[in-house]
Amino acid sequence: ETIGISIPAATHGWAGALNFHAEQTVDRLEEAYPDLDFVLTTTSDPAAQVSDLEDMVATRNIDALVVLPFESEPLTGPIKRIADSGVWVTVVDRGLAQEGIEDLYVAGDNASFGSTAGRYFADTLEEGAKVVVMRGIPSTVDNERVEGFNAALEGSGIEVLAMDHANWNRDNAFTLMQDYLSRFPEIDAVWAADDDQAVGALAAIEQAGREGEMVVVGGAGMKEMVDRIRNNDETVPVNVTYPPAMISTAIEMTALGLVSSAPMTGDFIIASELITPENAEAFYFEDSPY
Amino acid sequence: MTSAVTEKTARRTPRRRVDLKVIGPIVALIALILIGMALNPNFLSYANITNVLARSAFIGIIAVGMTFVITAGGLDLSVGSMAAFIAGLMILTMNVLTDRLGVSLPVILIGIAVALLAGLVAGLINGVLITKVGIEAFIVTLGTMGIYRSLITWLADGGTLSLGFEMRELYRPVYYGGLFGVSWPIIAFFVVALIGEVVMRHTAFGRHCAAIGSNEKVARFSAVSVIRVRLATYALLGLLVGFAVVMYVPRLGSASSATGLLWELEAIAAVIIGGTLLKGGFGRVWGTVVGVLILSLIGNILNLTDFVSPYLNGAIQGVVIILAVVLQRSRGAER
Amino acid sequence: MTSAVTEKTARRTPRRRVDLKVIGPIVALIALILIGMALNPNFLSYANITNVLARSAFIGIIAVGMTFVITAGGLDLSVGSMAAFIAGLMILTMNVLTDRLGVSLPVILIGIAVALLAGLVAGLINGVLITKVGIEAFIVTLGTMGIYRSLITWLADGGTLSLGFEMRELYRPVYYGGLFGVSWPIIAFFVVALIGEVVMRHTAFGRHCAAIGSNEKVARFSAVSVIRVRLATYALLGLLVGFAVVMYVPRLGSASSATGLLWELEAIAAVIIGGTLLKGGFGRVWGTVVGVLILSLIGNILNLTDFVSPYLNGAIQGVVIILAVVLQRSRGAER
Amino acid sequence: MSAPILELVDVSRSFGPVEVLHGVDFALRPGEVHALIGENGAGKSTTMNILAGYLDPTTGEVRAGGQAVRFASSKDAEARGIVMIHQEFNLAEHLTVDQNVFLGRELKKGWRLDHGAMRARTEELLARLECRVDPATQVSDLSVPNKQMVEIAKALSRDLRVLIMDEPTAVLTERECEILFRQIRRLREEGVAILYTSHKLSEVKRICDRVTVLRDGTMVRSAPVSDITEDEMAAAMVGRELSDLYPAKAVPQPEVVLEVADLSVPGVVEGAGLTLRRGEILGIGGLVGSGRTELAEAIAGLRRRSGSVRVNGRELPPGDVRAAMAAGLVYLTEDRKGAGLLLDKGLRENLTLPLLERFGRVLIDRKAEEAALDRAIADFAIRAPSREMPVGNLSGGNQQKLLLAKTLLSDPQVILIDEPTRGIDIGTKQQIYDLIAGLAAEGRSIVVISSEMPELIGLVSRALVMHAGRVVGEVEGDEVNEGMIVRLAMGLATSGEDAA
Ligand SMILES: Nc1ncnc2c1ncn2[C@@H]1O[C@H](COP(=O)(O)OP(=O)(O)OP(=O)(O)O)[C@@H](O)[C@H]1O
Ligand SMILES: Nc1ncnc2c1ncn2[C@@H]1O[C@H](COP(=O)(O)OP(=O)(O)OP(=O)(O)O)[C@@H](O)[C@H]1O
Ligand SMILES: O[C@@H]1[C@@H](O)[C@H](O)OC[C@H]1O
Ligand SMILES: [Mg+2]
Ligand SMILES: [Mg+2]
Repeated sequence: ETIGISIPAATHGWAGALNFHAEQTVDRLEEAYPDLDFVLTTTSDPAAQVSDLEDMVATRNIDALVVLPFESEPLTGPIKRIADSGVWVTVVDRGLAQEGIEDLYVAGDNASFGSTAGRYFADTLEEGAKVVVMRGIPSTVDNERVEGFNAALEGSGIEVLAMDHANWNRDNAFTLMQDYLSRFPEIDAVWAADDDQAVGALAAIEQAGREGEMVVVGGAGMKEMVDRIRNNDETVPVNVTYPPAMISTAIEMTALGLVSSAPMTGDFIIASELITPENAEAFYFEDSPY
Repeated sequence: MTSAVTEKTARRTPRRRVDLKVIGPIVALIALILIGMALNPNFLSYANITNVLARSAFIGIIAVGMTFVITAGGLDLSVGSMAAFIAGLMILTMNVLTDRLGVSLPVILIGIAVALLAGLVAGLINGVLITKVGIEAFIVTLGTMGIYRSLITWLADGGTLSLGFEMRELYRPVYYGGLFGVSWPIIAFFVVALIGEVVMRHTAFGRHCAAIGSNEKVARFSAVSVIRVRLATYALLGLLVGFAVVMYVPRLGSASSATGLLWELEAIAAVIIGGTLLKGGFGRVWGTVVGVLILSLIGNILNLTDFVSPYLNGAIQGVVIILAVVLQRSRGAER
Repeated sequence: MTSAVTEKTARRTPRRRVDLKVIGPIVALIALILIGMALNPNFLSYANITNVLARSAFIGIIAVGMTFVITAGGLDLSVGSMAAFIAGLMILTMNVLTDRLGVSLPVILIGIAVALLAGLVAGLINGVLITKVGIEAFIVTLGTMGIYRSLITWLADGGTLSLGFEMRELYRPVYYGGLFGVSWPIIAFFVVALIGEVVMRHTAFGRHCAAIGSNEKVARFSAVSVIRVRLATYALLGLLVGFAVVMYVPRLGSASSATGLLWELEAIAAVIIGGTLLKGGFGRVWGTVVGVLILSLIGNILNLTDFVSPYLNGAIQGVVIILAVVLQRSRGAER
Repeated sequence: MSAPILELVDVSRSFGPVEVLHGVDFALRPGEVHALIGENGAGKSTTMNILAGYLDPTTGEVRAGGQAVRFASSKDAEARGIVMIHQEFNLAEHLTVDQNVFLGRELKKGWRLDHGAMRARTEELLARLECRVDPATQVSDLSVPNKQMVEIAKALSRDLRVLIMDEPTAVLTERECEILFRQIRRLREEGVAILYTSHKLSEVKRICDRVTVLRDGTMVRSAPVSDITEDEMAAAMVGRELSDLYPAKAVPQPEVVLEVADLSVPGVVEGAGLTLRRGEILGIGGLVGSGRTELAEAIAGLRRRSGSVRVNGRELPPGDVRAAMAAGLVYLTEDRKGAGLLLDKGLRENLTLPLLERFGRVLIDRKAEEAALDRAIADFAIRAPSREMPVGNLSGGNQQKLLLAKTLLSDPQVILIDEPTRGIDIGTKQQIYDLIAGLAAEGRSIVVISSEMPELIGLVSRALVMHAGRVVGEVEGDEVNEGMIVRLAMGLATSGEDAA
């Protein structure tokens, strides 16, 4: 039996880690279940992803599909048709625009990703504190997170000085942070919303010699960030999880469903947790590439 | 003596070279097809062939227009973003109209009209800036590329613009339906290509494009309206981008800042692989069609097997693109 | 008679037209600086100026090389991916060496040598395929662009390659340090630009590039080694990409598949904005420098204010790029 | 005398600050062949461009059929039957012959191009010109004279009332010239007004009815051809009496400096050989397409070849221009626009291009370059309104002089000159002949390829004749005469034991 896996290409750190985990899992499962075949494709835009799905159905006779939709809306129709044809469908991370299409949903919670960070600021910063925000690639994921963040800050008296897109990219984040630092003499916190962005922001802050002045909260639990947290780094006190390894969970559950016919349906939401110096050890994975 | 001279002149264009140029891309295409067949028995299945051809239609239709632009010595980097922007505009319009007119055919027709018109206007804007204001095509279209990409992001508020669900169902057949088992986008692509081929080879317009691309001054001295023809190539390309969008929207029912990403590079690559000269002066529409199919097939074949790490897909595409053109290099280093 | 002739000959062409072409990009740059000053008092601060100049260095160094390639009638779309790949290679090498040699200067020096060598080789590969095998530059470099992008993704296993922490600390000063308060990347950029300007205007190599871009056959008949000069432009560009990477790696100490994305377009845009002709035959290195600064400043100014939705940044960049060139359009629609 | 069909009335024209035409009055009449002659840069092309609507006069007016007109473009002029053949080719190189002939006025069947009709018409026109080029040939593959024939065919395909030709015979061999003259006579009989420039005064004398002389942008004389001798024409152009056109013939020294044996270029030259002595001027004659240019290019390292080329006994590697130049052998191209000069660059850049290393080891010494240009301008009497101007804006003859200066800059010992005086006025021609003779007298050796029979005869004491890619004969001394050369060139005779 064949499982098709379609995920976004490794265009930035988190997606890269996603790719890594997917490949690892496929290798592992191919050994564990010699009867299972896997087809892994990666794409860089929604239309190409639809093409990949078409190819899997037309030429690879897949029995199950694990898909992380590049975007929800455009993929909903095509995935629905695949599901309707009797193929098992597991959707990962970015949900579809219509309920009830997929058999299994494994996801992080983007709203909680934003609100966890927002709540942390609301709890730890004083009223009138100033925050700058780095957004990701313009997308629904990014929108949901920012909404969650804004909602959590509401009524806290914390001022958001600026929000610009750094596209989940280190270089863009470095540049943007440099410019934030020139523009605002006083910044108390940075919500970098993604650990690649946090890396860029930290480098800019260090360059400007303004370490101590502000905290930086990234997201997704990159190894380096967790390491700083467990070492009580002043600038990086916490992080919010959004494990790229969720793809492994999704593939494993799907494979298990196929070989064991144990029903694996339903939603499997991996909530975003706050990583703090206290619990950091549990989130540090030496071998992880991310 | 006269006869001796004639003889030599007649001998002059060695057939061999011409043939290689013509055959190059076709050989590459056939090689890809053979590889596909060897790798997967389903490669030639009706479903797979339909999929590949239908999804080639967007780039294909655009690349046909691009062939004219490049033949006339121009370039257009904005087509991908333009497609995204037009798709967004079309969806917005249709959603607004659905509220008023309900889920009905007129909404689709107006949507289509909006897409075509927007394409035409966008093409004209590029064309006017290039021909009348006189800015380099590369700069103008690099500029409008950024502008349209921004505008779609802004229209969609950073997210995705989606056609209402029922509307989408009504419009779907334009991509998924067809005639005698041939789906509409395939029909549209081949009709556009056929017309393009005829226009390029058998009309004054096509001839004038080549003349302008070959030597603008000569064309001007020969009473060719250089500005008008150039402008027309951009307008035509814009219109075809609009037409491609008309096929694209029913496929995904949405538009976002990721729509049409890198289509410009793919379209230009298809044109060049097909044998059209990047510096202008000679264009070949059927070659472009072959180029588009080559590019589509590479992607398809990579999905047929899992020989290679998906990370390396791009590398294989790169190698095949270069190889496809090596086959047709004519004068080689002499050039 | 001869004296009358000489007298006539000594007169110069009218200044007016030449001036507009020269002044165009400078006017645009000054306008941007004035806007920046008006919008934010920190715009002219030492820190901001340093930031903008230093971050311009990568694209700037590459764009200087690109000026030669384009002047000689070529093009290189692969520089962004090439940079990413070289950065990856450099980091891998340095990490491996650190295990053997410890955190030491030799590791840095070998890393630098590897980057420069890899750049040179990558440039030579492009150059050989273009000049000796005779494939269109657009196709070759589109192909290698895909190949290098794939290779870095594959080297990094989809993720990010990072320089070991201590090594990074040792190497950091190459980006963040400087001389008399001017940081190294700025110094490097200006040295490269200065040498580039001198080479372009005052050496046989620069003259030959312009001659080849203007008319390859005339150049060949004038005993210019067309192939060798062309090849040299690509090799030089590759070397400069390597050099840019040497400055880039110490900044964040990492490389990923997102490194250098779209640098090729930015570099080409800078070259064209600076007044170099895309079709070749005329190049201006200082113009390229101005072009690079214009592009950097647009981004900087947009980050320093929030007039407009960040979604629209790209649109503003597009408009400014077009405007910067409108200022220097010389013969306008006549062209 | 019939009424003028096209006139210039008190026309002046300036380029920037420089006025190049001063108050010219000029009229063309139906059925008359009118010659416009003058030195290089006198303003002939400018006058013609104004007449044909390619340039506007700065002051004064153009009259067509007695009425003042303003042509918005050449298209307007063409609508009145005014057609011009330019001094430089105006052909789209990527297009085929028939596509060029009908460019802008394609024949159609409904909306479709009528390929058959255009091909047939082109064939017909070319046949009329006795030019056996296949209409489907791409123009870039044509030889220079054939390109000119295509230009003529293109003009003839128009509805002609006025035909303006700017030095049409400069790039034609005698045979093609004769064909052209026949067409001119035919058109004259049909009542077409013909304006014609040429630096070949004998030609003017033979085929023109009237001649107008321009000097430095001013009309100095206009008279029926019957009223003026060639010498008077030359004197009016140059402003002084001209002495004998050709210098004394060079006397070669025994030493052989260039030895070419069994040289072949696939498809164009077969087994050609020649020897050249120190101080010798050797001619090469032949018809269009006989392979003279290819032979010279191959010798100079500009083409792949087989066979051997020795300079001073040392073998030159094939296809290596620099090696040839280093050995002191250079080639001056017949195609100055396509292979000779960078039209968008200034005089200085063009002059020094082949020899930049001579002007500074690392950095180019601009002053030395300027000095070299000063010298070239003086030595070759180059007339340029400005030395910074793109050389494409120089008059044709001045471009040729600059090209000569450029080719001779490296102080070569063996010089292959392809059509040395193409487009050069008679005064300058004399200078160039003197120059060539002077070079030979200094001990340099020269090969002159020329389609102008008098030039060949006047200049050389020994000539090779090529036919269909082979050297078919060698003539020396008295044998260097028109009859002999033509018969060899046409493949009607063979001569000499060493004929290949
Ligand atoms: N576009 C231009 N810009 C500047 N100067 C020009 C331009 N065109 C022609 N000239 C100048 O005008 C003068 C007349 O040139 P024209 O081409 O009419 O000479 P001509 O008589 O045709 O000479 P030739 O016999 O060499 O062809 C020359 O000095 C030439 O350099
Ligand atoms: N690029 C080319 N490819 C193939 N054949 C060519 C090419 N260029 C020229 N020829 C042909 O080679 C032959 C020699 O041409 P060429 O014009 O050099 O002869 P020529 O003796 O120098 O005559 P002339 O200089 O008077 O034109 C002709 O048949 C010509 O058409
Ligand atoms: O690609 C996204 C990643 O960068 C972000 O951090 O988490 C969600 C993903 O979809
Ligand atoms: Mg002239
Ligand atoms: Mg010749």
